Amino acid sequence: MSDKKNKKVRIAFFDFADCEGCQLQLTYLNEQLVGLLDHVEIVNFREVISEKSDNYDIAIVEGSITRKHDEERVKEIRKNAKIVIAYGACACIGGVNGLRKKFTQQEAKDIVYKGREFPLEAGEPRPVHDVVKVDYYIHGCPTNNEETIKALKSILIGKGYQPPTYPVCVECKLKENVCLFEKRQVCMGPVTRAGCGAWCPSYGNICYGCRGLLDNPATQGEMDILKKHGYTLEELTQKFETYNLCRMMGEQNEPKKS
Amino acid sequence: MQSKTLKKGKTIPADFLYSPRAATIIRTKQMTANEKFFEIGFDDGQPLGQQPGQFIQLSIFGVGEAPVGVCSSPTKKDRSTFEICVRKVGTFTSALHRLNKGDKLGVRGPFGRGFPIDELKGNDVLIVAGGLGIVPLRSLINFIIDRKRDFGNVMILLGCKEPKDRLFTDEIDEWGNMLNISYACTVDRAAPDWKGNVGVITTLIPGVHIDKNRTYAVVVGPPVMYKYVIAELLKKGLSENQIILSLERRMKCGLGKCGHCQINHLYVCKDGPTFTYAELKGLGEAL
Amino acid sequence: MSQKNLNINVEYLTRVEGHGNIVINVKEGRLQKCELQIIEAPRFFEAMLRNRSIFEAQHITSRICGICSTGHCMASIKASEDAAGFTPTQQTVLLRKLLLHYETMDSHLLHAAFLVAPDALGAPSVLPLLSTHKALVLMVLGMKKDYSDLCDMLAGRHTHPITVCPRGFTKLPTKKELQKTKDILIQHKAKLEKIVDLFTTLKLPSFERETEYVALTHPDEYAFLDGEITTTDINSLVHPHDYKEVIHEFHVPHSTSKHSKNKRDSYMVGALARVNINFDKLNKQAKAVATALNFRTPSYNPFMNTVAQVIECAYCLYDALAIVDHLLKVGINYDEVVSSWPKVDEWPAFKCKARKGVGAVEVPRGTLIHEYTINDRGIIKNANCCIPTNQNLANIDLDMKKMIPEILDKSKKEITLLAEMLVRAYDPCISCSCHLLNVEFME
Amino acid sequence: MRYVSLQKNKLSQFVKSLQKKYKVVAPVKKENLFVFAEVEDPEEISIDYIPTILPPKKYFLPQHEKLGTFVKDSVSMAETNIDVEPTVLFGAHTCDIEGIECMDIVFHDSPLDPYFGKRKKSVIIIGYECMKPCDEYATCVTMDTLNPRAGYDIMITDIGDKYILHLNSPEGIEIGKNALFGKVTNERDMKNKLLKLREDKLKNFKVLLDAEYKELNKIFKGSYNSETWKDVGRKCVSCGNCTAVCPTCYCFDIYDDVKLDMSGGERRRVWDSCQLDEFATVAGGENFRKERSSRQRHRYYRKFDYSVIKYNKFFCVGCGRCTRTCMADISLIETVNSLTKEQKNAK
Ligand SMILES: Cc1cc2nc3c(=O)[nH]c(=O)nc-3n(C[C@H](O)[C@H](O)[C@H](O)COP(=O)(O)OP(=O)(O)OC[C@H]3O[C@@H](n4cnc5c(N)ncnc54)[C@H](O)[C@@H]3O)c2cc1C
Ligand code: SF4
Ligand code: SF4
Ligand code: SF4
Repeated sequence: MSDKKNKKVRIAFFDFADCEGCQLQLTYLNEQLVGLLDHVEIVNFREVISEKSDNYDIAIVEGSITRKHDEERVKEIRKNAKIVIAYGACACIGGVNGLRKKFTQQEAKDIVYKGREFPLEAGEPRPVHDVVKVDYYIHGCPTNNEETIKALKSILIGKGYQPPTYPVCVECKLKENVCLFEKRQVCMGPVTRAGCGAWCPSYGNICYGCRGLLDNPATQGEMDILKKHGYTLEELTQKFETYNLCRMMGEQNEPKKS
Repeated sequence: MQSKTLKKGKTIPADFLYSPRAATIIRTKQMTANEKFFEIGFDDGQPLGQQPGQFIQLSIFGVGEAPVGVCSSPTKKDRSTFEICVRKVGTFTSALHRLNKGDKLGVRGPFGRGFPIDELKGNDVLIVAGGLGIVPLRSLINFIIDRKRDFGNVMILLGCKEPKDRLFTDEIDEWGNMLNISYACTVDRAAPDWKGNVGVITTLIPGVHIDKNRTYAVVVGPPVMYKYVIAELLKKGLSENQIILSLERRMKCGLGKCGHCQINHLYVCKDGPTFTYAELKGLGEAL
Repeated sequence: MSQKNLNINVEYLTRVEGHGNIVINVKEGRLQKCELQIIEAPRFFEAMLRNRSIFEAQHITSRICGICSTGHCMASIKASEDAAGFTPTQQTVLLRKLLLHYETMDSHLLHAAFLVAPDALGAPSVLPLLSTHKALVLMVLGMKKDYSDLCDMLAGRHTHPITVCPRGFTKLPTKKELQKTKDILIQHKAKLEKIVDLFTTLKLPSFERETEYVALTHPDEYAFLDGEITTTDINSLVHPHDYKEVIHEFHVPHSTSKHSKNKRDSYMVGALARVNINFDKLNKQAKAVATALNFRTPSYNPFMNTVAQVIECAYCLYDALAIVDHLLKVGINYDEVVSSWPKVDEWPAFKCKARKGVGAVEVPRGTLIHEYTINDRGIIKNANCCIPTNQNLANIDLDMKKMIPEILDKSKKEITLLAEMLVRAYDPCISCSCHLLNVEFME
Repeated sequence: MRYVSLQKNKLSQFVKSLQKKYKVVAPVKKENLFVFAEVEDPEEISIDYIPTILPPKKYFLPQHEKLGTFVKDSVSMAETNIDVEPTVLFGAHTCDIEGIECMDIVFHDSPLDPYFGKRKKSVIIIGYECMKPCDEYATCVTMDTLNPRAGYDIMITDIGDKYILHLNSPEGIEIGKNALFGKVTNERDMKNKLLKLREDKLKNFKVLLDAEYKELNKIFKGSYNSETWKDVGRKCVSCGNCTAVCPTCYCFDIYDDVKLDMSGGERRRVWDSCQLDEFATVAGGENFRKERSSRQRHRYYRKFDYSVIKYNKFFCVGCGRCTRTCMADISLIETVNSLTKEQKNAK
């Protein structure tokens, strides 16, 4: 994958059901982006450029897959790309889109499209790996540029990228934040995969679990902690659900290391 | 107390402890689907100066480091090179497998405590190798062969999953032909054309004849193997001090600092990787 | 007029946020079909909000759209606070205004310089401009970087801000950070002038269609964060709670997306609507920009939306500076830091008002409204979000219907470009609108 | 001259004088807790503080530390610039000073870790003696780290009407020459006075551990298979907070960070934690401490047994941080007391 033949690696971006916030992160890269462009060529980035191409090495896929048509499109992308990277919470774990699964499709339609007589195509929100094979994951809602760069570099030099298997707390403590639990608040950090640099706790908010539950989360331990802090079981599950409902509803787990 | 005089932002040489020495791959050989053999020489021509059983930290910049045992003997004719054999299991090892003759890599070490050569001298040696365990043991075997008159009888027991997994097959036959060296091999499962033993390695032990008063057993293999082999060896009457093992743990620094390889109070990288069973017995995390 | 046949289908319209198609069908010189289709997957945010707490509503709704996340946050927080009966402090209001200004400037700048300017300069994207207008492109990139840094300081990040939540901020800027903010903003004065200069040289199409303009208005300020609804067709103020008096959502047979109208068949929201309605309330710097760019109210040219955006950039910059100066003078009260959720000792007994709350905010693309009905634990039982882009969809269609026949003598390529430019002029944000829009493929 | 005195209202002035020559790091408030941080204005210092979130070990073994740089296609590391400014660590408690001593032993144990060594040499340690317990988590009385013993350049003791500074190194003596300080004429008297003070202050400190210092190691020797570990393991969420905040936890990971243009990069180390799943996992997936209970046990044994075998020293300095920080309420005091009870009952 390296630039041995001095051929630039061609990267294409695609988005599905999502807010496009993760793609937007890349526009904040600036000088770094320029450095990266020495090695890669961006051939598809709908939000910024008009040209399109089907000839690419790496496909960075953002968003959850919902409708039949999207399914076909992502399969086509998989066919064209050597490497598929799921980019952002919606693509990696379903993210907030999963919340829709609290309702049946019909219920959701009734709530949002009351009085509509025309047909409406929707589908079950799914992380990308539920539809096609994913090679690497860049988690987060939104993704963190530092991690994105780290992952892209690692993938480009051929070592691949494995996101941390430890919880957000690890990064949080290294930053010497006052733990939210010590401020009488509750946090999802202990069961959430790190890699964001404890973004939210560093700014005084709780971790909402956007990077997905750990492979081996201490769910019982975290539940005990929350219960001790006066949360009911229902409120507690809600906390886990914000980003992780796709996984919690028993859809295919994120595959372990590739 | 020492005087404290350091100036701000002083540049210090990257310390040799953490900085690899430059080396070049002289020769490679694909041994099996997953194992590759490398002959490596330092660019400054210096010998590695290892003891059998010691290991090095290999380094590919940008990818990282990994510990590997040295599989050549310090008595090897061309002292300016050494040999390793690595199984592809993860990121680093995959990157290493992509390297070939002429490629450069970094080497730190040798590290750790090798096999207790001085104690083995003058005694019989029973070598028990499971799977990849033959790799570090090869350096001991070759050492013994080169210093044959220093040692008594040598028996080699080899075990692996399937016949195609056997490493150093050409050399093994040679070892078998050597005076005073006997060897037996077994596989866990085999195709019908396999003529050798079938079964786990422990099944070979009851059949070997050893003089329990003058035999050391040197055992290297996957973690699961040790418990059973040790039980068999104890049955043969060997004492805990006569059983020598080499352990594998996650490692980062190789210097007894980073903590990854710790087994109870022992650091595998510094106190080991070779231990006598007596040293490990009773340590909850060792075997 | 020519007897032309024309079939234009721009799939996956680029340089807008979200997925949209433009379909134009002309037969023998007569317009058969002309619409902007929204092909983004529906995401059902109103359903997702059901049974969630007001303390996470802004976190969830910010994910409606990455570009407009700050706007959604603000509308959501205001709806939550309105319902639950929390009143933000003066300091909180100022900081929220500041954040909203960053968002507006960043969004307008991106749109004006990177999405519209290439069209006006005849380039397919901003990348070729790197060689022709390198200094300017780099300057705008630098400004964008600054906005992202400013947002980082105040909100933790630009996309999906972290520190903003009902009742206040979870982290307050340090004095050093405020000082740095001021330094950055001061540098932007000169940079903005360069942008204005660029726009004096750009030629925007001269197309006009009179329509109704809708925006918030406020007696004391140019309305962004607070205000009541008004339009150019009515002479009264409508309380946000009564937004449905103005914003009538409806389904149309030719399109599967929800459109909005008031008295006419369509109306427009966004920078042009705001400047048309609230011109008086602009600060002098913004008015000067309006003069420099030949902007006269009322303007009926939708392409002038971009110019209105540049005018607003000036307003926001100088208003932001005033806010920062004020905060530096009075100092930040750090006791006002709030927790994003009630603390664990307050939580089991937490009670609030159970009623409906509405948050109406002017975000870059227009009036954004969130409406929540909550129970006394602050749990949302019903939610509705009214998205600016949606409100503009009917107006875009009608503009196209008027414009296409006027330009039929041009080549297909030119027509396509103009149609795209028209849609882009509205700066539509389709991710946003798609939380309730559908997909339909025209083959 | 080993002792000097300082008027109580002159502490800030003293810090100011230090700032002329050194970067001064001291305890400052962070929300409802404290951290060691560089101070610009001495007034920022909170000299009455409970142990900081992270111990001062971060100045000797930074969370992230560059080991060297490399350029593409070369295989050895280039010269590296480690940023060690002459620093004064001001206001360290005796327990933290003992923690630094523990780190010192590990990193000086052959082979000497060059980076730690360099940093250690560049920091002057000015301690501040505790006269009352920090909170209900500290066990410094039992761990015998309550009184200044060694490992500092200067120790500041509040003797009521003024501060007494014990100058314990050539650097300390040099600093003690400052005109701000008063003379202590009778050194022997002062020594006795301090001894008496230390005896007296003991009554302020509650003994929280049921075992005494000299019993502790024996209790651990018998507790390897205790049920207590299972209880602890059940609660633990493996967040790694306890090891990050521990003044004597020093495990680290090493990783390579490539530059964006791929022309080279850095090899760095970062704090690691034995509480994390991956810490003892090898390629292929075998984890030698898979259970949370075994990882917790490992942590405790590194404090109360393995370190005794290796260095003849407890590696718990009684600062109470691990208990304070643990969101799962795993308490060192409760754990050790539970082991103690088990052992005593067994007899
Ligand atoms: C003393 C010793 C001698 C060894 N000798 C050999 C040998 O001769 N041939 C051989 O093929 N393998 C040997 N190994 C195992 C070899 O080190 C691992 O297979 C290798 O580290 C896996 O690295 P990876 O990056 O490919 O795997 P990953 O799973 O990507 O591991 C990442 C990192 O974790 C550490 N790590 C992971 N597994 C191990 C492990 N088993 N041991 C130590 N560190 C690990 C390394 O630092 C590695 O770089 C030896 C291990 C030890 C401790
Ligand atoms: S604030 Fe959250 S992420 Fe940080 S240490 Fe505490 S629980 Fe972990
Ligand atoms: S702290 Fe939690 S919610 Fe915030 S970015 Fe990190 S993983 Fe996501
Ligand atoms: S701080 Fe507590 S929960 Fe976290 S790893 Fe340590 S003992 Fe476990």
